[in-house]
Amino acid sequence: MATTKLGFVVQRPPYKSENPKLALTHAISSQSVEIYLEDGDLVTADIAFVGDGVLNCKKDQKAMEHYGLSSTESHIKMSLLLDLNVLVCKEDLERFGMTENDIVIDAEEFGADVEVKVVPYDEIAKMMEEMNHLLFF
Amino acid sequence: MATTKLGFVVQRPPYKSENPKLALTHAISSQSVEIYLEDGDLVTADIAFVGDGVLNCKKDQKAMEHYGLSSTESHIKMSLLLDLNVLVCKEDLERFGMTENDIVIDAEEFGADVEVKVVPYDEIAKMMEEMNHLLFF
Amino acid sequence: MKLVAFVSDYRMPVDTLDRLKPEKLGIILVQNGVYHATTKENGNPSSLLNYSADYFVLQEDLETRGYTSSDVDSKVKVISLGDVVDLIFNDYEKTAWL
Amino acid sequence: MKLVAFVSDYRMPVDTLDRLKPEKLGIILVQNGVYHATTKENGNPSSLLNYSADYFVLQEDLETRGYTSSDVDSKVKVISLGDVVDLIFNDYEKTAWL
Amino acid sequence: MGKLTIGCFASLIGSMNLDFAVKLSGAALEKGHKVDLWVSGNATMLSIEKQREFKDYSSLEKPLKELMEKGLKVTACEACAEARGYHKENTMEGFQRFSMDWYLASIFDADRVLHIGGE
Amino acid sequence: MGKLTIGCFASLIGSMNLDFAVKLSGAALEKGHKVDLWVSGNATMLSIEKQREFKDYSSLEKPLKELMEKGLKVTACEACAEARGYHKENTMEGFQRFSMDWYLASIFDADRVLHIGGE
Repeated sequence: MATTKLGFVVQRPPYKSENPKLALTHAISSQSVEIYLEDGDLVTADIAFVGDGVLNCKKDQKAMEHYGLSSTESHIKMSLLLDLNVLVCKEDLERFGMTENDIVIDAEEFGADVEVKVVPYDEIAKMMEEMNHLLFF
Repeated sequence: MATTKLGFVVQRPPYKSENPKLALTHAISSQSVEIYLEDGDLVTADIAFVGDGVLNCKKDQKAMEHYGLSSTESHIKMSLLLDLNVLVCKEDLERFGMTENDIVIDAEEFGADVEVKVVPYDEIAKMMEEMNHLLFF
Repeated sequence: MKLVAFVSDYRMPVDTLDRLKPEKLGIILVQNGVYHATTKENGNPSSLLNYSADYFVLQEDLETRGYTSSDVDSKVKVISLGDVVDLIFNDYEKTAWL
Repeated sequence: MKLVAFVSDYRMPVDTLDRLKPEKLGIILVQNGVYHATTKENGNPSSLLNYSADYFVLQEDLETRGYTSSDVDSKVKVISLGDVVDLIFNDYEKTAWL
Repeated sequence: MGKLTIGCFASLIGSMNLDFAVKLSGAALEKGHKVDLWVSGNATMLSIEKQREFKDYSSLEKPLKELMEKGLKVTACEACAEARGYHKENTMEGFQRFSMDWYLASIFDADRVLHIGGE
Repeated sequence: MGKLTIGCFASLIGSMNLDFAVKLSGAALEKGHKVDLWVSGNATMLSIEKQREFKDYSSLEKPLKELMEKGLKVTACEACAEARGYHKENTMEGFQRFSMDWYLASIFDADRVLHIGGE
């Protein structure tokens, strides 16, 4: 009965690199990892958007309409639906003049219970300390 | 009987991207383009290294020894062997504290007649004006 | 020469734009280049907008990233892919993808 | 935490190093990261060497780009791939590829 | 009406440079121009047949085939493809494979060239 | 001796991240560690058989097979591969294909993880 905690840190803006999307899909796969593990063993995934990475959280992305591609926004909503801990760096949002109104906060329409948390960088640093391993995207 | 002049401008350092090498291999292919053209028609390729691109010209690259990969240096020598016009931006070399002693200048060992020309950026700008098309790498 | 440059990154890995001095310069912001048109940092517009150039931004790349015409700096004209084709053929002679 | 960061680019597209404040920080320069150890601009060493960190550079990536140990800034220790493995396992707990 | 030659070096999935190149080709054909598309380096990935469509990944086989029917000529660098394990047998029908000089020959009589570097 | 899990997202040819990942795997095995290598995104290109060797392109089929004989476990993301047209039929022998949770499961009992982002 052990838990391995992973921190997914997204530093890059969306679309110009596949990385931010792969960060989210890999984090989401923590929900099905038990098939490989023994009973009671767990892998958890926390996600943090920092630096230009916070641009992934912008609302109203029309990637499906223009490129037939699921948006990073929709993957963030999926993460919420699966109860993942999603943090967004407050200082970076402010640097870009963005507020909670500009970004994805909830996925109510899918029945998600948890919300995106806009937090000071110190809390993201604390999360990183607590994790067993970090994955930077 | 027409000539189309192409300017290949290399802006990135070697190895972290395939682009600088592809710039040189594509420029070199100007030597065999006639098979597709009518008699007397020509495509010429001038190559300029600017910005971080001048780092491609560093001597003594050991890519073959360590990665089994032909070096950018060897492709520059091949370009000289084929009489291509190869320009290196003087100001950028100086910015990096590099001199002609640090970079590939000739390919005497292969019997090349032409040499790499270290020139002020103004001459590279003039070359770019004279070309029909530019390809940035 | 008349040159149109495509900017597809937000953090530019190259400084070529500082060197190019064509008689006429157009800058088309595509892909993550659109952030230069939409995003201020600490209140300041992107320094990429300081060149003496005509600026354009591709509407679908803007919308893909969650922005609309109303988010775009007034220096920058919102255009379609068809407009990009016309600019390439009618207004400029050479292109540069940076 | 004890964190070792890999830097593989010369122009860093991310500013994450400015934020990370681990109790112990190592920086391993690989691939085009080696230029931070070898290359001055206008006489100034790379600002990447200003962190309070232990610095390492991978010998084979240095040589691939035409440099030798004698070109390396005195702050930076030249190491092999085997040394990289030992640093990861023995000296640090977490890694970051930036 | 003119001729546009586009070159692209980026992967099928990742930077979305190929999505842009294919869409721009379509827009230029729509306006009556002739378009040649050259893919080299990682962009030779565009030439493989039977890419599976998922909403999470760029998928260009279908739009590309439609443009080829409208006259788009598209050619992959043969050496770049072979080095990656992309062979003639799994190349999409109608997708040409030549050496790099094909690109330069296409540029020879092009009115405009857009060379999309970067990966 | 410990276990190192390496993840890599970069193309076979281009950034040389995969060259680095494969070499580092070799160095860790040499020191007696256990190594799992996960490739996702464009790095699934590593899994294709019959890459042709040219001096101008990174070529990792041979060194990879040698490391697999020495115990390297290497797995590609199945969806990332399929989206690119890389199917089971042309996957290198011994190269596993699983969904992304395999990577997380490998990390579960790893002592160290090196996740190589970037493309």
